[in-house]
Amino acid sequence: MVKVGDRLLGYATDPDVRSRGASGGLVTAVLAAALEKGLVEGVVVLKRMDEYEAIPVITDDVQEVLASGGSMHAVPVNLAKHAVGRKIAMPGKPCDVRGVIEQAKRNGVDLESTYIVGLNCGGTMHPVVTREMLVRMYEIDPEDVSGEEIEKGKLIFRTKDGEEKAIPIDDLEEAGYGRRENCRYCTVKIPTSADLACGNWGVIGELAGNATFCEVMNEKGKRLLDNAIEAGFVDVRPADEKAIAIREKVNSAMLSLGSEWKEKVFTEMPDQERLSYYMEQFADCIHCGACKEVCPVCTCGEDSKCTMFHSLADNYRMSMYHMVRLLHLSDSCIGCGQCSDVCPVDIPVTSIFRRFADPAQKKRNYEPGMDLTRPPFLEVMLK
Amino acid sequence: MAQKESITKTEEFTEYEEASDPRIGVFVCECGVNIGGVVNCRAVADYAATLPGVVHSTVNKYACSDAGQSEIKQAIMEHDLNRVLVASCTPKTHEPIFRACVEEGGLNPYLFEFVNIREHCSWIHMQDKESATKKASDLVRMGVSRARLLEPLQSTEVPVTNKALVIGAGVAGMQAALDIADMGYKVYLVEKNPSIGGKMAQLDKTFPTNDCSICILGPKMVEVSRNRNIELLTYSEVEEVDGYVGNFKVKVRHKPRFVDVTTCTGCGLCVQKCPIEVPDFEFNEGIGTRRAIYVPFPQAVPLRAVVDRAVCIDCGACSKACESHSINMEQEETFSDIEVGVIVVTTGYDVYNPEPTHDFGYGLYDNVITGMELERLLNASGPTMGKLVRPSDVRPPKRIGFIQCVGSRDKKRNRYCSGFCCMYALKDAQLIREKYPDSEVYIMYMDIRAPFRNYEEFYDRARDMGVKFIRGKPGRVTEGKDNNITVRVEDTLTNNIYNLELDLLVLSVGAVSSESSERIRQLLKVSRAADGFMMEAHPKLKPVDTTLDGIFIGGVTQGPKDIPYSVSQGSACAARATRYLAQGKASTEGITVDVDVDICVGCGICVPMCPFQALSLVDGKLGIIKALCKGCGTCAVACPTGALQQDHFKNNQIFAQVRSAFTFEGE
Amino acid sequence: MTDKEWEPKIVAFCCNWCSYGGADTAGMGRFQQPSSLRIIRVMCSGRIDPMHVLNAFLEGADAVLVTGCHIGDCHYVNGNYKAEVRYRFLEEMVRELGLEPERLQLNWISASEGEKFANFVRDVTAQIRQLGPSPLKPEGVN
Amino acid sequence: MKESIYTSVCPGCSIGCGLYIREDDRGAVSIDFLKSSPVNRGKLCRFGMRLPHYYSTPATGKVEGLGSGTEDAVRAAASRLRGAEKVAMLSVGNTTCEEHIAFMKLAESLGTVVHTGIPVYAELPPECHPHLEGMPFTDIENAEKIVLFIDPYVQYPLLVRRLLAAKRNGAHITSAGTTELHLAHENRKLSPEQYAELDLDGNSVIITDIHPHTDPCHIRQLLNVVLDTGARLHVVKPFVNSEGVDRLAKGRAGTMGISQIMDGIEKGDIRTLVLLDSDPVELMPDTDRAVEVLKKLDNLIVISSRDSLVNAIADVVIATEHLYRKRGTLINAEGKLQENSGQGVDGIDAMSMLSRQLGADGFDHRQMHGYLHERMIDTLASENRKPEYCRMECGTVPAQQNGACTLEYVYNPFMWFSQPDDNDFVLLDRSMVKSLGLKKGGTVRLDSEKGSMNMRYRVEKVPEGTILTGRKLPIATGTVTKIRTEGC
Repeated sequence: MVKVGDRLLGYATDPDVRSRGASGGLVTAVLAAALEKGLVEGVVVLKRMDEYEAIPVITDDVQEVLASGGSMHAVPVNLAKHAVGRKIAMPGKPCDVRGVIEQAKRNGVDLESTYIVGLNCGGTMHPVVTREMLVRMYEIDPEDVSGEEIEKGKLIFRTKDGEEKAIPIDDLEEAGYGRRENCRYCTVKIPTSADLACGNWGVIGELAGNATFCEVMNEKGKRLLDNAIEAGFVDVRPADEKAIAIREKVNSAMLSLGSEWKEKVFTEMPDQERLSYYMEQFADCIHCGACKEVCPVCTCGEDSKCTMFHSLADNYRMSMYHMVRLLHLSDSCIGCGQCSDVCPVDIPVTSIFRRFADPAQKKRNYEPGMDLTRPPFLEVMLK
Repeated sequence: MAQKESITKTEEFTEYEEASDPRIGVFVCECGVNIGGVVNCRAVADYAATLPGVVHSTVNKYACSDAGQSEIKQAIMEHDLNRVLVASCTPKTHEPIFRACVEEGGLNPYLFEFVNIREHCSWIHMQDKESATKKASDLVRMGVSRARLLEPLQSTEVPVTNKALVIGAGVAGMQAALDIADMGYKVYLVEKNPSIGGKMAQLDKTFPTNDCSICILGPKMVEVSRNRNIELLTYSEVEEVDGYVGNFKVKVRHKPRFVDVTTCTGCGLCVQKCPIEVPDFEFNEGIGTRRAIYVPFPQAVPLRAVVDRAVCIDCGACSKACESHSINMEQEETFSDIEVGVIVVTTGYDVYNPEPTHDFGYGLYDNVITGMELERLLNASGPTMGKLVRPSDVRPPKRIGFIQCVGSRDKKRNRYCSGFCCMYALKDAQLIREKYPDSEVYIMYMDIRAPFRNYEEFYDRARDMGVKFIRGKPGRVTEGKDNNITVRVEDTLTNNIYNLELDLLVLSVGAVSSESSERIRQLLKVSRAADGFMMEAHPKLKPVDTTLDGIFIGGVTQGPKDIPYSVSQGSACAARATRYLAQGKASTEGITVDVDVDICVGCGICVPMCPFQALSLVDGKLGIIKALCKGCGTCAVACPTGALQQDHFKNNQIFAQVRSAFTFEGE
Repeated sequence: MTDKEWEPKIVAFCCNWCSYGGADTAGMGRFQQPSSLRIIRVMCSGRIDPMHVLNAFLEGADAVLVTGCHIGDCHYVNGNYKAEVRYRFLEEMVRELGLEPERLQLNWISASEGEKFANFVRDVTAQIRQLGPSPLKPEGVN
Repeated sequence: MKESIYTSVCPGCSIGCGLYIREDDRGAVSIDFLKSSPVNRGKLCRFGMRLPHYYSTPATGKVEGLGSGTEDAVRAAASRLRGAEKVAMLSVGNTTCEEHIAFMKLAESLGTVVHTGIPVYAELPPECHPHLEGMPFTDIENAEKIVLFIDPYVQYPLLVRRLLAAKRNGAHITSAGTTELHLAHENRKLSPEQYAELDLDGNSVIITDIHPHTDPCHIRQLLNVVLDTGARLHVVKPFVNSEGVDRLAKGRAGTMGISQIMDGIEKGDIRTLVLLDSDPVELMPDTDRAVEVLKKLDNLIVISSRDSLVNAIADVVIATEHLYRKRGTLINAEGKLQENSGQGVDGIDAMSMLSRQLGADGFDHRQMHGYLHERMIDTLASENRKPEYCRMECGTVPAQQNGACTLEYVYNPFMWFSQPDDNDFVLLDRSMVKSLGLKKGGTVRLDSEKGSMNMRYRVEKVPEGTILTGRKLPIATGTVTKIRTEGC
């Protein structure tokens, strides 16, 4: 029996799952066990489309769960909305987890019946950008790649014929490749608001590469892990001080890098320039609504106050659609970057949102998706 | 097929026409010259006629007059209007009138749109007729675009609990309670003090007849206590008020008297035995004393003792003395919940207190006192048995001066005139001259205000009785030898500067809104006027109504006034309030909120917004309790989907109004 | 209009019970004001949707005023308090947008404060005359 | 809880945006973003975002109005086609190459050809056809000068980001179309004589589109510019596989434009019409009129995956699966071959069955696919070919009767597939606002000989007297409709 707050090292008992999984297949096994033992009705698995892209799919087939497992770096999508209205267990990057929590605040997700296995995330990469990068920076044919990992600030690619090439992430990102922009300045690397917080940070020695560091964040996490152990799907052992220290070290290194990027991306703009900047950026908007569709904290359906302004009949100087979205969500924006990714006219929606969200959230010291405190704008606490 | 096709198409395109093809009638009111004198109403009406949806547009001299109204009803028939817009004064006063009018004309009252081109236009742009006219046209255009989108609403009727609550048993409150009771309805009369009577009970005589205040009030007090329909709740305070017109739920707190009112006879034996003696602030303005257990005053109703636990030492002397064993030190405060249909607020006032600012040396010099303190000194049943003495040496004063408008008509204190100070000063001056013919009485005033029957005569009588009037507000007040007061004052009529040496200086202090009134005001959410007193619904036409259905204000609660005026307001409140009780029903606001369940995603953001607990989630969708909804619409703002909308202030209505506030250049 | 000083268009959202009454009282008191104001009446300042405020700017408002009852005096318990919370948020947003802060103003005005209302309108109008037309005003609209 | 994911292409236009279609166990369809698609990085326009609606109405097999299975429908079709005369076949490119080839095979056995509905090809000499293809979008991003004869925001939104990229790379962008474009450096309405002023060269790209109602004259003039300046012509087309069907049709006898087909029906030159995922009712500007014309046919046979307007009046409807479920290949505007992940072959099988019943050979997907590859081996991105045609004279330019107002269609995916669209307004310019005395926030009344209606409008810099609409209006009589609104 594990306890809330336990920090453990774990891995799948099934050797096959363990070897296939990125780091010991713990996550896969925990999810499979949850399904097997009827803790949930379904599991969100990552269907690998190719080396650079995996897409979330819901299944109730334990075998499919065990067979799944794609590197999170290749999942530049947010999983939160897949939890809506379902009794499921899911893996999740910090932004996925935060998305689920925000959904819960808006009754989109019932946290009681939703289990989230959080995974540390240093950032994700956009498939197309990655392919370009491989050709331009690595001079590798994207089709030859057999594996990828991050080590000591370097991004390493392995080709099918066994050779490796490593380039410092900083260099890649200076050149406009590497992680998606929002990931670079992301402020949550360890998903502490999940039920279990897992990752390979702090896994060293002979376990490196085939075990996962796992922190039990709450009662649900305990239930989830106990269930997997009882089902005989996973083995765990306590993590030693060294492991814990290293995990913390990696985290803080990541965070400080993040704040540096923040400086770089969010340069001060004089008032009058700001207005024209925003006008210019939104002028190309074709009101497709994709940014709303993907937003993990938005719970509205097709009809909402923002989409009321989808008709371009009024030639406003600024898109009301975006103004309303900023109003409704800049207190809850988690900066997951989906909106920028899907924008057909390449409006940097995320960074614009962060320009509004960051100060607003700081001022009200509200960090969305980290606990169940309701967003300030949405929740006007009554005197 | 071709048929079907074109049909589906046209359906798809009907969205560009307004829902029900609107036929709007526009009536521009000249309001005599109030509007017509500034705004070119003809031009506005002609412009309105060009607006989409407007089928009839005309000018009225007085739209609200019978003629005006029948003209509107006429037009509704003739032009088969389905929307009516009146551009005249303010909806705050006239919307109900015109809603009724269009209803009589056969339209739903909510298909009426009001545009204010008087208060918001002609009266504030008198110098600039051109822009006033232009603005009036803009306002009408905005109104028309809103009118196009108006939807019919039904106001629901709610049953009325046929009981009334009167808060404050001063003379106004007693009058209101008696009248309502006499009309056959149950009344709860709540008084925070141990006895009813209010300020009037403290007065000696009353102007302009100089008859004894308590002698005329006493019988009324007894009448109140005897009236079967009145349930007297003395020494009690209203703690919570909930609900709405016809259905108020009120929580009343009964403070412990430590005396069993049912058995106590008010004989006073206990009082004699009580060893503790403290200054009597409750009734005698701190002049003279009372015991820890006391009967407020001889004519108190109910005539029962009360224990001041703050000073009582639990010696038990009183219980020993009491033959009816009415004293019970274990008594605790109790609460009772009452349900009423209407509420009358007559919480009264406080006498202005010159102490903190030491106006004219009050609080510094013993022989400077307030008018109310003088009342007690002159009162036969007062601490001095009616013997006028001055505080410093308890000797009768020879030279007495009054300073008027203390705390009133003063930018630094209160700007308003308290109305009754001149009269009570004249009264007291007369009483003093009567009792002590050898005394000199000076009244230092700015103006003497003596309206109403026999008041001016009363003023003359004071002159005839040798009261000396000095028109001027004193500058310096100092204390001389044996605590005499020297007042430096310029008579602005003669320009002589006097240094009056007085034995006693009386400050004619005015009225201020009391703390307890303010507490009640906030409980009831009645709005507050600039002077701090409660705000009536209309300064002339609804002097005792409030903006809240079923809540009425009377007496000094609404502003300083004398006894007859307070009494008539008490009766007025009774009359207004009883309308609801007599009808047994009240119609609630037709404007509430509605949710489109197809759009609602049940995010629940709106639920905590409602201060009236009207919203809740019912299996994933929003549910609304209409009776509780007061139609403020704040939840509609919180709703991210727009599924939740406020009737009559729907998003598209507001958008249309805003959009049409602007025009294309040269339009 | 040409020879006259440029008259901005200012949209004011007023609550039915206080600020709208304040505007009425200003009228009854004949407190003369510039003809720049266009009042949108709502039942409670709590009904003033930031969305409508922004929309007013985009439709061509040179300034938008959010007004209501004094805190504690709300006819609906605390609508004005909610209005303020929302307003503060909106204020920050408008600032970040780079719009001059003078163009969005909040004021609590009771039904008896006619003079205050009039002065408010005068002051804002003067400020906006200084600033000139709003950069968000659509072309060819006034 | 089971979901299936299909990798597919957006049917909105020939840009060929990649996307995922998600089907849950209840068969509900939703879209997901195929971020690894090099064409669009998974980004989608308004049309793409609304695909669940588009896919919400599958076709149902019918014979003379009564529902029927594929076999009965095929049998009925065969009996109608046997010995039918004056047969025309239309496939504009709303389905896979393989299905289109199968359709061509069918045409062979009926001794006719498949028309692609675009008149331009018939009007221009074959040696021009190679120049009516798209180019790799990256080439657009690297152009030095770009001239637009389209409104990318409305018509082909996924071109916008390519143009913005080009702009960042220093390209100078001119809009020669009817609307003013935010992304363009200059917006000028040019008459053909003025094209020279653009002084283009080999590093310039002209972007236009050709669709069933394109005026061939316009294309001729652009081809002349290409001839004179060596500028490259990038042609976008309205249907997901337009490029495929055009390349497949290459070298064959000129195919008919949709309007010519409708004329043919009116004249009686066409008595039987076979449609493959092509709906003249949707494609013609005047819906009601199109329906009337089609009713004149002896036989109207529809092979379709969607329950579109024409199905209701067809004699036979052979239903196939939705595009995203089909197994097959699509070619987009830049000449990319894109494979669907679906495995459906209903269409080919049905046509094979039909072919056999008409006494010809049957065929299957594998054959069709093989055939495609031998035909298409040379295709893909058309590099900058030397023009091998001579200057062309243009017919009479339709004279703009001045003073009069005209309602003009700006064709876009919503219009081609008559899908509901938020953009429920017309564009007109300030002078018209004045002359019509329009009120801000009001509507404009449009009167044509067909009737009248009110529309919301947006004020834009559009040519005087022109009213542009992005959606089909019931009062339209053609792509250009004379408007009798007062004040015009």
